[in-house]
Amino acid sequence: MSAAFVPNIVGFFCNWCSYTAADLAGVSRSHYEPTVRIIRVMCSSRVDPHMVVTAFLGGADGVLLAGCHPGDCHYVTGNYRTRRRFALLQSMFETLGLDTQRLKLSWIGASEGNRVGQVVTDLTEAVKQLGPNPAREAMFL
Amino acid sequence: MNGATVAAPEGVQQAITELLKRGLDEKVFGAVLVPARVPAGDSFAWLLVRDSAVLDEAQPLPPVMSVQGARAIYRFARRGVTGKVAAVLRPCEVRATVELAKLKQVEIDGLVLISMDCPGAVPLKAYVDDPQQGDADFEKLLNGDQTPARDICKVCHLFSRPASDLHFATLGSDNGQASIVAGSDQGRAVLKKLGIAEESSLDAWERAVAERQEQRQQARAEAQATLRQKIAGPDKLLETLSQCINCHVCRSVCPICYCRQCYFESQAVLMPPENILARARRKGGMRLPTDTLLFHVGRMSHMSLSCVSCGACEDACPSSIPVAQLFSLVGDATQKQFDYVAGRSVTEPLPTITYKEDELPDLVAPYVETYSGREAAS
Amino acid sequence: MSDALTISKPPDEALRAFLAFLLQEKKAAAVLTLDRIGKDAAPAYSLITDAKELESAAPLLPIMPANAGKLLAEITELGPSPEPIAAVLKPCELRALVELKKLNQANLDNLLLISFTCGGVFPLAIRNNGGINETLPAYRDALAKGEVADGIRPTCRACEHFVPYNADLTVALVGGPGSSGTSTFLINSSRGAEALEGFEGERTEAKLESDAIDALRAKRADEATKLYTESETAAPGLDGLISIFGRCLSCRACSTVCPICYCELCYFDSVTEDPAPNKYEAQLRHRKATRVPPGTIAFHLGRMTHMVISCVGCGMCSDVCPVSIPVATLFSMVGKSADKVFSYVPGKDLDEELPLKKYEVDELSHLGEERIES
Amino acid sequence: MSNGFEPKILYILCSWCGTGGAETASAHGLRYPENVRIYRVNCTGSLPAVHVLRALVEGADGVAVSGCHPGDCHFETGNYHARRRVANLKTILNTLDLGDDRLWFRFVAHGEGRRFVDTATEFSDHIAELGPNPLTARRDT
Repeated sequence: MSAAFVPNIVGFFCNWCSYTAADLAGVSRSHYEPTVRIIRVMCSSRVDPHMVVTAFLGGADGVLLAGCHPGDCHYVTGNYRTRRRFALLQSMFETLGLDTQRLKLSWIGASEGNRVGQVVTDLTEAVKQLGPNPAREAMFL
Repeated sequence: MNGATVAAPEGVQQAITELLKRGLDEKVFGAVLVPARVPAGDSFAWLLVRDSAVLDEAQPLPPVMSVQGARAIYRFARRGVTGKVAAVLRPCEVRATVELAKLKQVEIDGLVLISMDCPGAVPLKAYVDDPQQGDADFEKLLNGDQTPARDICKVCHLFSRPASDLHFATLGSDNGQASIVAGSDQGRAVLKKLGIAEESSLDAWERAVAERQEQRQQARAEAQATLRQKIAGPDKLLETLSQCINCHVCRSVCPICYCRQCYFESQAVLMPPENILARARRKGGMRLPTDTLLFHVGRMSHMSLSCVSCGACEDACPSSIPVAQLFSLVGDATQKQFDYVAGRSVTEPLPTITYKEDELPDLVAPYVETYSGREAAS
Repeated sequence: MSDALTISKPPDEALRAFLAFLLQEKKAAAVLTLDRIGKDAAPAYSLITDAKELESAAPLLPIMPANAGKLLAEITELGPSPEPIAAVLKPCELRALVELKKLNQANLDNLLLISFTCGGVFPLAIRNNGGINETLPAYRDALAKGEVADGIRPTCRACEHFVPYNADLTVALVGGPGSSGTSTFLINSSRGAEALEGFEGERTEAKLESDAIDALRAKRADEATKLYTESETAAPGLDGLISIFGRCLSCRACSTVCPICYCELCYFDSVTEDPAPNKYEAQLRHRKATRVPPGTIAFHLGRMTHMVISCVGCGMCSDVCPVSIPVATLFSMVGKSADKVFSYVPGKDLDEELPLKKYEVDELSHLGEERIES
Repeated sequence: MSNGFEPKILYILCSWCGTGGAETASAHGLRYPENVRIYRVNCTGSLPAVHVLRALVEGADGVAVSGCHPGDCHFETGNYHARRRVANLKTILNTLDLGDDRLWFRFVAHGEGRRFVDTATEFSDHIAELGPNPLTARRDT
């Protein structure tokens, strides 16, 4: 079954580091499975946790939050806040019994073109184990 | 009056579902908005359905009104719909949709409104706590025994023939058939597309409806008279509202209250502490949260002319206040003054946006030539 | 040991007398307390300025028609109160007020905060059949012995913060004299001491913590684990959430009465979240049918991400839900585990910044830095 | 004034004919009772019913509304809508028995100073007979 199942992952990439890294990955032709739909946000802290929830309930099999390494944030403290929000979101998903492995936070520096492919592939494999997100077909959400 | 007749071996629900299925399969309408039982089985939710296979689980006439149909349509058709959408609604939900269309909150031309004779609904809280008992109660309602219905449904005289495109005339018919009355050209067009001819006479049904309407109007007048004894006057009204905790649930479930931000929750009613203390000092004290009476009577002044007395507010009130009976009592009075019936027809203008040059003669206090009472006295 | 005042009256009467004393001595311009205004009217909060009106006051009644912390926040929203206001608050209401202060939604200047060790509150529905009077004696005795009174709300049974923080004065109810006849006011601040100046009662030394309180704390702890592991809201998963919130009417009652949800216009009611026709088209592409109004569970989980870190577990949301969804049980459960991540207790410490408004540079280093060997 | 009760009256006037009537009255040296407070609105058609209710609940013993005669309205239809709105409010107050006779509606033209003063006086006496508004003293509203 997992061969046929192509995960549908939503990626929030911060404009300064992660999105640039994704560009670099494209320019340097590094190949990775096209399962992530990248949404560019100005900073990883722009992503309100309810957006991750909306993506998850909307049917996304995985949600990837990518930002600059701590200390490199263009807005200095953006990724520190994102880190705390993500920790809170993870504990919420855990307490609610939802799959926390479908959520992933990765710091991807602007120069780490190949890390983009690795992170996306890593999440894709994890999601393939879990199978499609049941919320995708649920009618009474 | 003539109508179409369709086979309904397992009753009306099945006949309506059948019509919806054929409508979807033969592309007469693009999608269907219909209630369906939620997975936990303790309530019903509106579903927008495109795949007709899902309709088997749908229940066009649910035993309980969870989300008011017009409120679902408002959230759905506020900015028009893509393609034709059929919606299966109770008569009061059709009337509320018509009011919302006139209030420019719903674009009605993309909708095909399908209604049925309403047997009444089971109280929501009772149903949610014990769905099996609720279903049994609803069976009684279908067979004409009114006792388990909501108080507001027991006195509802507009349970049939709203301004819908298609209406399932079910009252008094149990011979394995159901008749459909087309209420508009669009309704007739749908019947023609589905190849359903309109030849059978419905006089028997019309008589049955008129007779029950007579009983209900009688019951409604009595119920409103007794209610007025119970609540009229400052003491009694505030005694009735003493349980109110200002949670405004009655406003948020009301189909007619469509304001995104209600006046009673906006900055307009927010006061600095000095004013609050001054107000409290004037009366020796002040109930909090405040403005309970102002909220209820103010909401009446905003929407009672469009109140279709669907009972959604009373179903949702956590303090079991007879909100629906209160608002229907006032709604009937204000609508009678302008001889207007909420939701009767899309073309009948809202009383608040029309006027007649020389109306309401007795409103203006009679003016005596010169009033010298004051000078004479002092 | 903190100094206290012992009064030879049962707690309710003593507190009523003290509130009247505050008004007569002009130490408070107004008093916020639970109050039974009409002849058998339902209890409601009242801001009373005339001492004579205090006869109908019932400050320690175990019922919560509104969250008093939210009421005080609404009074002081446009500025601090110009004159002193005394308020009798339950510990969770006091914590909600402190949380709202930290969210810049309330102003505590000029407020005399009186609280008590709380034995839990009955559900609102008890008012509808006037059933509160019969249950009071049994309730007070259970309190005296430090037992969990039966009939109180699930979130109250599982509440471990029933001893108030930040109160100027605390009335000892749990482990207190019960219905015997005396009551003790513990003084926790200079403002409390100054307010008590001249009120008849004899100054003593008293200790708030007592074995009855420890007994109740232990009992409440197992009630909490039982509630958060056995009830249907324990780790529900997606199907569990669908069955819990299936009957939700999207009426927003829970967010309206929630003290922490203070937004003027909730994001989930704003134009951004308004479902346009193409949203339904998109949903119908991979779902056989979609719910109208949409986003029922998205609202609850979304609201949860916004406010659960500050949830004080006051239980109002479950009380007002028209279809009796255990919203408070679910939210307080998630709130408790979220607070554990930052070891934060909402409303406990007035000066501790909100968790999401601060950060440490080298915390949570396990997140985001996983090394992937190519 | 019966037994010394001084009624608090709120007299809502439109700023074209209503206050015009008041000015003409003062031009003729006519005096209206002091306990009548005038509240100027741009047009009686723009008068929200909730303001009248707020007045009746929070302290006014009587509220009167006066605007231009039918046909004179500066905004053409304002007074027609005001007439319907006041009629609607009176029906609500009557049905709930909250004293709909404490709310009057009468047309006053710009030149009718006499009529303005007479209305104010007549209404003030009418409310004096009715006595204080029971709603304003209640603290559970």
